[in-house]
Amino acid sequence: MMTMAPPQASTLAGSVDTLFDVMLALTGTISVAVFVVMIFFCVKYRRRSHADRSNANQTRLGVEVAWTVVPFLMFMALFGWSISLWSRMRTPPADAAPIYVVAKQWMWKVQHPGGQREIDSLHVPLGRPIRLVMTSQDVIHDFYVPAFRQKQDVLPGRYTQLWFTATREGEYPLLCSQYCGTDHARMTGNVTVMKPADYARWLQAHAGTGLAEQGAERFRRFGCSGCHGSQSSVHAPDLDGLYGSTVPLADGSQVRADDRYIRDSIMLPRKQVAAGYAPIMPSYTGRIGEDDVLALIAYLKSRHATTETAREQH
Amino acid sequence: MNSIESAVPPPRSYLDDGHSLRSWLFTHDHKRIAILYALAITFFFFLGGFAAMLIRLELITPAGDLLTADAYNKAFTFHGVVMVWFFLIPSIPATLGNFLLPMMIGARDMAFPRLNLFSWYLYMIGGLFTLAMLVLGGVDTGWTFYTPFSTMFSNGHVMLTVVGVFVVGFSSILTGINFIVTTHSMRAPGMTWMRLPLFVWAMYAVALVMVLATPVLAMTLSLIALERIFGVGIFDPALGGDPVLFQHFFWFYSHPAVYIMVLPAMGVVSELITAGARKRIFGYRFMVWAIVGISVVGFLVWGHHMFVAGQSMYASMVFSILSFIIAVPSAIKVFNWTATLYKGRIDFNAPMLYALGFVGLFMLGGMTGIFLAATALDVSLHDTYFVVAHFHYIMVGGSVMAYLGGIHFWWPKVTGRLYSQAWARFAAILMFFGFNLTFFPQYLLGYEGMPRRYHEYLPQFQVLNILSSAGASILAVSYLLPLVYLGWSLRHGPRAGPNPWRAKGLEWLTDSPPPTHNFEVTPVVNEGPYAYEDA
Amino acid sequence: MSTESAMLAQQFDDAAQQREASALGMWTFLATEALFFGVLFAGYTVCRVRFPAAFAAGSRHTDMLLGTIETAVLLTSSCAVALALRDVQLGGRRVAAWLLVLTAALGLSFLVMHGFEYYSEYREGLIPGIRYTQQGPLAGPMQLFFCLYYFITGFHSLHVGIGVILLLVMARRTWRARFSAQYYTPLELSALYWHLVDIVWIFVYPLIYLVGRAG
Amino acid sequence: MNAPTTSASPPSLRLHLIVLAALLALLLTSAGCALLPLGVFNTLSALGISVIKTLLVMAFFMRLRRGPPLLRIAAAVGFAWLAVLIGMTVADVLTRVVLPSPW
Repeated sequence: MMTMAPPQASTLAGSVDTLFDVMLALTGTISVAVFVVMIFFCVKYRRRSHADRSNANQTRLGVEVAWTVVPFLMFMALFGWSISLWSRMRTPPADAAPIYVVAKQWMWKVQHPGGQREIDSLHVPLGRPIRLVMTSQDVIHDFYVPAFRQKQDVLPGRYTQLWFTATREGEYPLLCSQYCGTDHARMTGNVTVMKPADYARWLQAHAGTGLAEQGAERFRRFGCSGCHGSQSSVHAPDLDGLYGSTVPLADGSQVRADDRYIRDSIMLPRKQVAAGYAPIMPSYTGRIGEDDVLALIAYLKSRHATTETAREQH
Repeated sequence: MNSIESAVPPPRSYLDDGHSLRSWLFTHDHKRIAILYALAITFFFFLGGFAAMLIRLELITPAGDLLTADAYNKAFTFHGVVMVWFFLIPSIPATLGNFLLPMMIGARDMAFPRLNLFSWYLYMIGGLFTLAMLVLGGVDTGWTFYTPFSTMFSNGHVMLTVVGVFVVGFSSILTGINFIVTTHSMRAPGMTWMRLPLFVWAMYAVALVMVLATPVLAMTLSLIALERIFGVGIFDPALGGDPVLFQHFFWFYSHPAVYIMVLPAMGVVSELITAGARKRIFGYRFMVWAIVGISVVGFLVWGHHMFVAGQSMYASMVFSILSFIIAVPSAIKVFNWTATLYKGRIDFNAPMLYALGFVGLFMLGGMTGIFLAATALDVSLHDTYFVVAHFHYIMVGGSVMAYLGGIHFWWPKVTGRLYSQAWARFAAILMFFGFNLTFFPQYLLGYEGMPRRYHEYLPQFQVLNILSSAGASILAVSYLLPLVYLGWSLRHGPRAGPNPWRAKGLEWLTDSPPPTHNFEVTPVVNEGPYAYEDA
Repeated sequence: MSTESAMLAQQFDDAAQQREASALGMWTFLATEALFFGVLFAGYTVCRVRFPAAFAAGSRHTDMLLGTIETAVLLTSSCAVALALRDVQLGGRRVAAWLLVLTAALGLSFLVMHGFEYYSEYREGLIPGIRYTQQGPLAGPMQLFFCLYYFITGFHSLHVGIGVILLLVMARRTWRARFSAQYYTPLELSALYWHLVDIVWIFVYPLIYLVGRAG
Repeated sequence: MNAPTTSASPPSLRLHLIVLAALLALLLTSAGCALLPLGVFNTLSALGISVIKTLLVMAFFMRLRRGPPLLRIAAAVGFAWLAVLIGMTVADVLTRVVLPSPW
C-alpha cells in the first residue's frame, strides 16, 4: 500500500499512514482468517463429504461472547488512537501563520496577510505551521490536499480552519472534494511548498499592494467614494473613524461597527440603516465578492487608524 | 396436506385468481403486490444501471470527453436517486418482504392489505415524478441535496425530484407500518417472538427504521422545496441559517436508510445459509439482538458523515465511538454465518453461492467502514472514491447479492417453476468477480486521493479507472443473465414441488405457487426456526 | 354483532385482533407524525439557541391573545371528540354526531383565527420571502423565526384541515349509524389523529407565542 | 393475540370535563408564567407545562392510561427518537468553536 499512497508532505501524513497501515493489517488479518475458515468449512462439510457431524447444532455461549467482546475491545483501542491523532489534526498550534482562503464556484482565491493574492494555487514555506482560514462565497466547497492528509469543508456564512506543516518541497494537487456544481471537477489547483528563503523571495516578488490599498482602489472603483467621499452631494455617512465606533440606527438601537456590521452594510444595506440617513444605498450582493469585501474592510480599518493618529497629532 | 389433496381438488394458486389487468392493479393480495413491486423495481434498477454505465464510460479517460460536465453531474445524481429510493430501499422489503412476511408467520395476508396496495401506487407516483424529472432535463444536486447548492444555486429540476422522493418516502412509511402491525398481531398460534425466522426479525427492524426515519427526510425535503419557492429558509446562510443543519437532518434519515438497505439483506442471507448448510443458524439469539441493536444504534451514528463538514469536534468524537460500536453486531453476524457452515451439509446451489458472496463482500465493505469511522482516517478518505467503494460493497455487493440470492431461493415458491442451476451458478460467480473488479480499484483510487463526483481526473488515476469500467461491463452482463434464464423458466422450467430445497419455514408448507390465502389451514407452530435435524 | 362480523376483514381471525391491529397501526403512524413535526422543532431549537434575542423579538410580534384562544379552542375540541367516542361506545348516535360536528367547527374556527393572524402579519410585513419590511440588527435572524413560524403553523394547519374533513366524514357515518358499541374503529382512529394535532399545538403555543414576553 | 381485549367501559363524562378544566387551567398558568420575568425558567416552565398537558391528553383523551402497554411503547418510542434528533443536533451546535471573522 505504501507505494499507492500519495506522497507524505506534512507532519501529519506519517501518523495518519501509520494508523491506516495498522488498521489495514488488523482488519486484513481478520478478513483473511474468516475467508480461510469459510472456505475450509465449505470444502470439509460439502454435501457429499463424510466428515464427522455429531453435535452439529450446539451453540456455544463462550464463543459468542468471545467474538463480541474481542472486536469491541479492538475497536475501542482503535477509537482511542484515532481520536488522539484527530484532535492533533484539528487543533492548529498557537504560532501557526494564517492565510485566508475564499472559495467560490469554481475557484480558490488565496489571500496572504501581506496582500499577495493567488488563484487556484497556494504557496507555503517548508516546516512552518500554516493555518488556513476559509469561507465560501456561494455553496459548500471542500479544501483537500491529499499529500497533507488534510481536508475541511468550506462553508458560506461561516469560517472554518485547516492547518498543516509542510515537510517536503514540491507541488501537490489541491482538490475540491465537496460537490459544488457544474465544474466541481475543475476546481483544482496546486500547493507549492518552498524553502523558507525561496518563500520569502516569492512573497517579495508578489507583494503587490497591501490589502488596505487594494481596498482603497476598490472604494473608488465600485463607486463608494461617489457617495461616501467628503465632496459628495449625496447625504451618506462619513466613514472616517467608523471602524470600531458605535453607530446609532434608524430603529433606535445601536450597533458596534465591526467586520460583520460593515460586511452587512455593503451586502445587505437595508438590514441596519444608520440613524439620520435614508435607506438609499444599493445592495452589493452578487456584484462584488467576499474577497472584495475583505479588502474594503481592511481599507476602512486603515482609515480608522489614520484618523486616530491624526487626532493624536492635534 | 396430502390427505386433503385426495379429498378435494387442490386450491387455486394466487396466480390463477384472475388474469385480467384489473385483477392485478386492484389486488389486495400481498403476493401479487409483491410482484407488482418487483416489476417496477426491476425497471428502475436497469434505469439506474444505465446511468451507472454512462458514468463508467465517461471515466475511462481522464478528460471529460463523452459527457459534458452537467450531463455527468445529472447522470450520477439520477443514478443515486433512483438506486437509493427506487431500488435499494424498497427492493427486499417491498418484494420479498411483502411476499414472505405473512407466509413466514402463518398469516393469510398483511394486517392492512389496502394500505399495502396504496403504498405501491405511491411508489409509482413518486417514480413518475422522477421520470418526469429525467425527461425534462434532470437534476444535478447529487442524491444528497446539500444546501445551499440545492436551494439557491442548482438549475436542475430539484422540485420534481424532491416531490418524487417525498411521495416514495410515504410509500415506505406505509409499508413499515404494515410490517410492524403484521408482525405484532398476525402471528400464527405458537409463533412466539423467539421462533420468528431471522428474515421476519429483519423486516420488523427495517420497518422500525422506515417509520421513524423517513418522516424526517420528508420534512427536510419539504423545507428545501419551500426554500426554493420563497427564496428564504432556515438553511440560508445569508440570514444566519445553518447549511450544516440540513446535513444533520438529511443524515438522520440517510444513515439509518443504509440499514434499511442492508438489514433485509442480512435477513435473507440468514435464511439462505441455514437452508444451504441444512443446519440451524449458529447463535439465533445473538443474531436477533444484533439485528435489533443495529437498527437502534443505527440512529445514533449519522454524524460520521460530517466529520469534516464543520461539525463540532466533540460531536464528532461521540459519533465516531458510536460508529465503532455499531460495527460489533455486524461482526457478530459475519462470525455466526461462518459458524453456521461448521458441520453443515453444504449444498452449493445458486442461492447459497449468492449468500456466500454476500458474506465476503459485506465483510470487506464492513471492514472498510471501520476506517471511515476513525475520524483521523476519515479526514483524508472522506468524499473520495474510498467512500464510494465502501458503500457500493455494502449496497451492491451486499444488498443486491442478497436480493438476487433471495429471488433465486424463493423463485420456485413465487412462480412454481425451477430454473437452470448451472446458469444461475455461473451468473452468481460472474457477478462476484465483476463486482470486485469494478469496486476494488475504487478503494485504491480513494486511497490515492481521487475525490468522488469528478467528471475529470488526474491522469495518474486512469489505469484503475479503466479496470473499474471493465469490471462494470462484466457486472452488467451478470445482471442481465438472470432476466434471461429466470424468464425462460417461467414457461419452460420444470414444476417445483411445495419445498424444492427441503427447507424449513412455514412458507414451504404450502403449495408452490401458494393459494390466495396462503394456507388452507392456519398452521400451528411448536418448534423454533431452522429445525434441521438431519444434519 | 351483525355490523361487527360484516366489518371483519378476511385476514383477521376476530374483531379483537382487528381492533388491536388498527390501534397499533395508528399509534405507529402518530410516532411518524411526531418525527415529521420533530424536524421543525429541532430546527427551531437550533436556530433559537443561536439567536435567542431575535427569537424573543420575533415572538413578541405574534398575537399572544389570539394564540391563547386558539390553544383553548383546540384543547376543547380534543375533549369534544373524546366525548363523541365515549358516546358511541355507550351506544349513542345523535349526541356523538353533534359532538363531532362541534369538534370540526372548533377546528374550522381555529383555522379562521389563524387566517386573521396571517393577514395581520402580512400587513405588518412579517412574512419572509413575500413581504418582509423589518429593519434593525435582529431583522436577519428574525426571518429564521418567521420562516419556522410559517412552516410549523402551516403544516399544522394543513393537519387541522385534514382533521376537519375527517371529522365531518365521521360525523356523517355516526349519524347514519355505521358505528356501534361493538364497532367504532375508524372513529377511534380519527379521534387519535385529532388528539395528535392538539398535542403538536400544545408545543407550538409556548415556542411561538410565549418567548420573551416578560422583558 | 392474547386474551381478547374486551373494550373496558370508557372514562366518565366527569373525568373528561375535569381533564379539560385542568388543561385550560394549565394553559392560563403557562400564559401567566410567560409574562413574569423568570429568566431561563420562562422556557422551562412553558415546556414543563406543555409536557404535563401532553401527558394528560395522552393518558385520558387518548386512553393510554388503561390501554395496552404496546401502545404506550409506540407513543414513547416516537418521543424518544425525537429527543435523539433534537438532542444530538443541538449538542453539535452548542459545542462548535465559532471562529471570529479573521479580518
